[in-house]
Amino acid sequence: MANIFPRWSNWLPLKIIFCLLTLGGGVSAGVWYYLNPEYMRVGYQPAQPVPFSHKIHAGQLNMDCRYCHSYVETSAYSNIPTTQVCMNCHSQIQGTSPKLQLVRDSWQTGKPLEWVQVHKTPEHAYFHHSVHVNRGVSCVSCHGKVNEMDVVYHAQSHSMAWCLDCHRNPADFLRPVAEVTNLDWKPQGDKTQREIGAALVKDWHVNPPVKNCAGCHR
Amino acid sequence: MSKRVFQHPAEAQTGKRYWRSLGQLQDTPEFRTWLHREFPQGASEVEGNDVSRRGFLQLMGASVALAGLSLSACRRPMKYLVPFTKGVEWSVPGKALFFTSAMPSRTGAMPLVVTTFDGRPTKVEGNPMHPVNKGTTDIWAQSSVLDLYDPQRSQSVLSSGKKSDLAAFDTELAALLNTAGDGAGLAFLADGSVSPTAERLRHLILAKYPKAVWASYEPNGHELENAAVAAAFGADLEAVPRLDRADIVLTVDRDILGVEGEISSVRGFAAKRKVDGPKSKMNRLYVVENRYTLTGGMSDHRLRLPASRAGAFLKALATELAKLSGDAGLASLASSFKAPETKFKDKWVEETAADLWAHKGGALVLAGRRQPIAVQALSFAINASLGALGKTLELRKSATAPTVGIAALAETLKKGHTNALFILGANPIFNAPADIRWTEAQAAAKNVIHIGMEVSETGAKSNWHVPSAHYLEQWDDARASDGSYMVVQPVILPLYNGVSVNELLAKIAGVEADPMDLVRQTFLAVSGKKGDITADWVDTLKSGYTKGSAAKPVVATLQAASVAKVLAEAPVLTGADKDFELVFITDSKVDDGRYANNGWLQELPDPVTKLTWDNAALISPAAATKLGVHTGDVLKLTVGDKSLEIAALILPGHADTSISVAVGYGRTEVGSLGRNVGVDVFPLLTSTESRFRVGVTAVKTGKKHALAVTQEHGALEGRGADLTRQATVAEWTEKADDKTFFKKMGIDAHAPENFSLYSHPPLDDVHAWGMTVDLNSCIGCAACMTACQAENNIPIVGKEQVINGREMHWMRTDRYFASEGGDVDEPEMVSQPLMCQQCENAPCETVCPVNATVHSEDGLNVMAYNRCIGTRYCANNCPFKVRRFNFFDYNERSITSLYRWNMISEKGMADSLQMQKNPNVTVRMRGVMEKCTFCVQRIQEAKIAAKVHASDSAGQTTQPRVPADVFTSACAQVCPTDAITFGDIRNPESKISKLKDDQRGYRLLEYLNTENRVWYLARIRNPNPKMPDAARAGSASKGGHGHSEKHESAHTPNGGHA
Amino acid sequence: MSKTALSLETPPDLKRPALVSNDRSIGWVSHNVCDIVEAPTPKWWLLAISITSPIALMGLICIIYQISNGVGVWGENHPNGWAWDITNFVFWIGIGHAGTLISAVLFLTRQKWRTSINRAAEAMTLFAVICAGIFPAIHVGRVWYAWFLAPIPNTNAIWPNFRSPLLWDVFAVSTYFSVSVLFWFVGLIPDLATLRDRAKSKLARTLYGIGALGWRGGNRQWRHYEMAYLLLAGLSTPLVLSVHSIVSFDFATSIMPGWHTTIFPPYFVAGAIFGGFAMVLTIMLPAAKIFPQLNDMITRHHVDKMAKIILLTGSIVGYAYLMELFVAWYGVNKFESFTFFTARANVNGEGWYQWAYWIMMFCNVISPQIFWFKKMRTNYIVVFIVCQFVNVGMWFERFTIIVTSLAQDFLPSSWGHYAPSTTEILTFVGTFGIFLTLFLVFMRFLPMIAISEVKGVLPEADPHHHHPKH
Amino acid sequence: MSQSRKVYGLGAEFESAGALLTAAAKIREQGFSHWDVHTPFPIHGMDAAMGLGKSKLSAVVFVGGLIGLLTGIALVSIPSFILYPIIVNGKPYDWRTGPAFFPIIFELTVLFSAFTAVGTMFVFNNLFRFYHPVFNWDRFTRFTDDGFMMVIEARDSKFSETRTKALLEEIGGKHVTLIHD
Repeated sequence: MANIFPRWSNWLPLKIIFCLLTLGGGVSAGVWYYLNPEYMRVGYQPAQPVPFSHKIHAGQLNMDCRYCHSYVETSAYSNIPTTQVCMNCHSQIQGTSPKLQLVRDSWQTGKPLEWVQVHKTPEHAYFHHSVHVNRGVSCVSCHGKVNEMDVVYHAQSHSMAWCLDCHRNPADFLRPVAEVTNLDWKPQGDKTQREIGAALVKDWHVNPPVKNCAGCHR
Repeated sequence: MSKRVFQHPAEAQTGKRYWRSLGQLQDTPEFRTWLHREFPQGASEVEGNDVSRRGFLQLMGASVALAGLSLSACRRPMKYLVPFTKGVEWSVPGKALFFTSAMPSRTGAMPLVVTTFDGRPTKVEGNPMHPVNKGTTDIWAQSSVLDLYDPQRSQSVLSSGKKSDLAAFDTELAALLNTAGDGAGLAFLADGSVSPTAERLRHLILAKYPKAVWASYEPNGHELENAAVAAAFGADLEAVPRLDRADIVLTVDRDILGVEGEISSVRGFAAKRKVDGPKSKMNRLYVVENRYTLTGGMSDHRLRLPASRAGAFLKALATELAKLSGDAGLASLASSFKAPETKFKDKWVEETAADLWAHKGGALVLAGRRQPIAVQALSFAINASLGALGKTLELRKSATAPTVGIAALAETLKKGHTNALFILGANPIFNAPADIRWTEAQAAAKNVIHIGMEVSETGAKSNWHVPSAHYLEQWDDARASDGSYMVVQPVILPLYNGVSVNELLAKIAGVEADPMDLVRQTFLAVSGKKGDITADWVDTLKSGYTKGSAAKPVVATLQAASVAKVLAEAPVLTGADKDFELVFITDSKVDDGRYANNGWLQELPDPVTKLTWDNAALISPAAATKLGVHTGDVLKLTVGDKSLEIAALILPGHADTSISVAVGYGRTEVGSLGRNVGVDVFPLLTSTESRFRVGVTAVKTGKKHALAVTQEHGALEGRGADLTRQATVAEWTEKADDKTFFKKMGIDAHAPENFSLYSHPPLDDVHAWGMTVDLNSCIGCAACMTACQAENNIPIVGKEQVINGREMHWMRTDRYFASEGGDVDEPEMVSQPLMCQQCENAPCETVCPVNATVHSEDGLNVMAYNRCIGTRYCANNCPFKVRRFNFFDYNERSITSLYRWNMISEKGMADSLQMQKNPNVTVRMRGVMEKCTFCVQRIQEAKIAAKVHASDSAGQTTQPRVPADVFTSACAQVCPTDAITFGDIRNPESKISKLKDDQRGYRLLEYLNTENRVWYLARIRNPNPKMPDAARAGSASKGGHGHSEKHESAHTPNGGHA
Repeated sequence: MSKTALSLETPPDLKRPALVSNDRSIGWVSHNVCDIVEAPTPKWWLLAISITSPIALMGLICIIYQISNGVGVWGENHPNGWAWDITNFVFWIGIGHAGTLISAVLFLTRQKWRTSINRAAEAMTLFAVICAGIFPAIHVGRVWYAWFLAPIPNTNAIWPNFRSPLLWDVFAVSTYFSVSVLFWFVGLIPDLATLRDRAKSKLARTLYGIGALGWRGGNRQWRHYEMAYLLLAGLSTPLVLSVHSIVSFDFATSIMPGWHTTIFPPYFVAGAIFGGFAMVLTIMLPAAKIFPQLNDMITRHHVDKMAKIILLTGSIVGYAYLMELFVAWYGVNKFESFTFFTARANVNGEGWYQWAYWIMMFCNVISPQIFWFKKMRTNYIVVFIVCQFVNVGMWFERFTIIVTSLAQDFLPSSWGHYAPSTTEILTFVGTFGIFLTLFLVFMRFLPMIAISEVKGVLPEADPHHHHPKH
Repeated sequence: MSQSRKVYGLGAEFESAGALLTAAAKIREQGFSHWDVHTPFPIHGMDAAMGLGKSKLSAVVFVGGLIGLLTGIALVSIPSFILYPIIVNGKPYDWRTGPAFFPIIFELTVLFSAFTAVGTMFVFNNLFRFYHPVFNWDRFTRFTDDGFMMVIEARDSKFSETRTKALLEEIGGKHVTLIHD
């Protein structure tokens, strides 16, 4: 009897194996890249109901973050300013600008503004703003250069691994508490960030939870 | 959650401000932590409907699933941040605010501090400044928060069953009052917790309508006691036991440490029970009772006696005392009292009498509130002759003027002249004594207006039902059990448009004032001051009560004549010899049924029987053998022409000819949780001389009823010396210098020294958290369990799941019956709170395949819920079985739909219940293991507060450290006897760092080398050496085999499901 | 196996019963084994699979229900965090040991009689391991997060706990399954070639052809083939011992009285072989009845030998039981002795599961003792019955170990009874459906007997065997 | 098959294992190198008869096993000791807890070895080669039943259609056939 399979079938297995390897590699690479907060979160930039520009307020006008996010030093939560806060200035400045129509409506009707949330801590993680800003972690470390953003976007991945980067080496990120809201701060003089940070870690006895899951997960 | 919540009641803000300033002003540790305490994720700013913290794991699951479908789906679903339009004063998103308040109750209101997050009260704690409770509370206060958010509360005015509104009611009310004239046609029925303001309005009303009838009724109230006091000492007085002064206490059928005592009594007793060495003085407790109660559990000597024989016992005691004291008056009183002939354990009465007499002035005898007036009067006579009056037994004027009883009111109503009957909170149709036939009486009234938090059986049969506000929603005032005046502040606007009783009364009285002014006027009257009282008012709101307003004791002497009269006229108890007696006991959870729809309370195991979601006929093992029943067999109880069927529950230590049943179950007009739970025994209750009935016959019906008992096994199996270590004062004195006396008991006595091949990785945090539990002062009241449930968002699982053994309580109070030689008739009862022992070498950690439970540097066995995949291996390897697994999605599924296919059954939790959840604690989903974490959320908040406080201040020698004892765990905070102590064992100033090295300190299963962080302080018994049964004290820990085998059923009430 | 040129002379034949009776020829073997596959589908087979497959389906439905509603639909509770789930897992994984053991250990020890049973036994192993794998997979509360067990880098920077016996299980069971599959398939290659070359239909020829990987039976292939087979056998032997040892670590490394026992690994392995052989016989005996032509290959001698092994391992298990009791009595630990004498043996009437314990004792220790008698060892009926006892007994052994230790442990307050739920029972029944269905399919489409290996042990196969050619 | 196609070799069938064994010995003496015998089962002594040494497979598998071992060690130690050491059950995070890591290391070693063994066997045996000239000889497939075949390839230097055919017949080969590619 003759051969069951044609000649070319001898190469088939190799080809199949090759395809499978490529496919598998491709899939894992895709998962690795796309299902990663680095991709999923960073750059998330939803349109806001009111075209509020941090660039103008925090950048050009050089307003301090804490003017609006007033509780960041006392509360776990960095609050979104009330309409009241907007109106403090905008009852005088640009009182008629159509951009601010929603704000004025809200002020008159009492119906709150609905801002789209950009940075969201997972529900099982408890991030505490005040303990960070009071211990020399700058806004910029997590939120990026908001003072240069017209529309706020997600600047960092906010993944657990990312949190741990800082919790493991705080020296690379800490700065004097006074400079926390200064998003453009650079290490002063001849000192590097690491030297400054190391000094602060030593003086303040900084030891963020690393092994202690309960530090963030309760 | 509804937006209303965030509009803080304007009035409340004053309270807020003062309270807050008080925080800075009064620098007590509690306040410092409270002020420092903060929490993430201002719930107010995440959109109302988004309750993602509840369903967070599902969300994660969802996003993972979506990821597979399309990459765009990887972006998180759009969420909105909704800030206030105008900032709310004092409200900082994510920070707690605290208000003083008080929980009204017939036994004296509970002084409270209410925790609110973004305008939502989430937890109550005792008011640490109030002398009565010093920051502690009880199960009812703890679970009252759940009542507030109960989605099945009455939510609208009902006009003869149909939905109506307040306006309509007001016009109707006006019409009624116009025709009221002198009030001849008006009648009022109030419940026992009458506030001073209500009392004031009552007088105004009676002034306006002099002929109106005002009655009050509490099914578990003090009517008999008041009558007895009146007989013994004169009218409108009340007798206050001072256990904090008593060295020898004898309770006769009186659960003074349980449901028949106030928190002041409990704390007083505990104060006398605290010991720091064999030398320290300790009180002695004699208990005579028909069933095991918490009091009996704490007793040094216990006599098992049917309630109907309490009189006989007191008679015998009085006779003995009369002999010793030569008090002829007492002798004659005793002899004039005709009690059935009874035989007591030899020398029991004699020795007890001798001991009491020996401690003349420091002795106290208490008779049960259910006992006939004569018996209670006799007990007062005995106290008088023991010189207790003004010392261990104080008398004071009662705050409320006397009223007619419900029976009298029923008679009036039946005459049919009543035009309008106002029922204020009471629920007589359900819980009035059967023989007064209240239903007919109520029907005889032309208009019945019922105000209450739930429609209830009574509201359903009334022409008008008005939803009343929860005490956290209304301005009111109250008196603590020491009589001090407290203001009840609203911390949230009424969720369901409830009206406070005061507002209603004000309308009737024609008083025009807003609710706060009503209270302020009362305050003015109470303070007895003239002119501007703002300062005092402010001070009262600050501290939660008016200082120096406690009731003053009055000097009173025994009115022998009237007592003699009462005793002589007392009917002789007949039929007590044959059949059983039936004792109506106050339920330790739902009280008279008012808390029937509170899931926390329904699921809370009864401290003694460990029964949940039910009531049962408690009988002794001997009686069970006689009747041929086991736990779960349904009995038919017949007394007179009435009878009912109820499941039997065998309780060791119960009197053989006695049956005890808890009232308050079997409600029909109530939310779904409480409906038809248990059996209604009120039909057997009559307004007779006493709250027990004799001549009851019990027969086995052959039916079965599954009882949900959380502790299947009550015997110690000879492990008493390992688990619950005890010693008598004598034994302890002998070993006073032996540091290892309590540490080397049971298996630890001969187990070799532990040593490990490994060196423990450094637990190098500045803190090291630990806990001690003083078994000597723990009465086993289970308040800690409720506090834990409220603090840690612990779900309820329902009766069926409890039967399956899946209750979720993170901590439990174990209750053991044990005695040498396995005597089930008169065993000892030992309670032991058991929470996660936070082993330094935690066996649960190494077996977890995904590192979901690991150890923190400050010595906690922490649990990362979102990492857990639910293998349950950790729970298996836990020697204490304190880990709890979410077998179902208890937070997302109603307890009735657990077995319906997930994809087709409804999900989600009522908004109002979501509002109750503690935003600092993750709500766990199904398939996740959970456990006690020493309230790690409080620990973290405290650490964070310390770090924030430290900020960049230079020159710190260590890392920021939480000051000693500035905060504590929920269970330690609530504990009425301060038996639980939590703190930093590494901080030399902390209480615990000393307590844990106490000679009595020992750790469970030391030989396993788990290095527990929980120390138990051994229990010390103080028996009277002369007593016949002195030797039995502490026998539970003498290593004898717990119970005899043949009586296994006795402590395996739930043995049904193997 | 290859001998050197020097030893071309075979040793004088020992008086051993022929491995294949009636002096069958090489052709006869391939014909009769392949006949089973090539013959038209028999009625009984259709009947059987139409019974087993619905049962399997029911099992799957139960699993879906359990996953969608939660573990609560089972009977587990506090304190019994594990019960039927892990019992069934250990039960199946134990059965899954016989196949590899027969293939590997008997191969290394030159037990030629293995050749007629190893193929079916290996198939049985695979199917049993599949059933076993189901339970640990679905017993977790959140199956969809089971990938947390895999040590892959992730954005949480968290890794599994390599110290957890449960993770060891994951590695052990998956390794065991993979290696068994390889072992089985490698053995199949020459036989698939036989089927390929006998196949009539194009489809069959193609399919078997693909399976045979173009096998040409050249000696230059045989020598690598045999070396690979030898190495696989050498690897599987420690593997098969390790797997059940590791399963026993789930218990042995814990601190629960009744689990925390150093004797567990050998005791579990012996038990696995014990139960495995019982299951092999449970399947082979009916098969030999159904296919009379196999009777010359699966002879009484095979049954006799396997019965002997059951007797041996059964006695080892019995010894382990007694040793546990002895240690519990000899040691001073009251918790330990309570577990063994009260919770299990129930000498004083407070144990809850004594029935499970005594069923185990009778089935595993008493019943095999009948195999001391050759008459009994060679009586198929008796052997079959005893095997059923052993199957039952081994299940109850695991149940006893798991449930009694959890139900009544250190603190009496936390004691609790356990009762299985319907879903739980049906799931277990379902796995039997899966097991039998798979085996029926295997029976129908693959050679149940290792053709080339049997040929290899025929007298005719010996190059120096001379007898008249048929 | 058309005669135009090039010759692959000569095939002969022998009546028994013994006959094949002796024949193989003879062919080897003749110094052939590209030839093989195809049998239903491995014949004892055939390796020797054909002058084949021990298979190199085991050496490769050893390497495979070694890789497995190292992978296992890396897998358990790097995460537990370096990437994220966590306090678990009060055990130190270093090799003192080694025993706890052995099971996984062992399993991985076995796994890698097994896959290497099978993989290498496929390669050495040139399996997955579905088309092969020998199948063009219609009697060839009897080797899977009870045929004992010998095939001498044409590419062998000593090969010659006529002489080799004669040789095969001389040593007892039946049905000697020319196999075309």
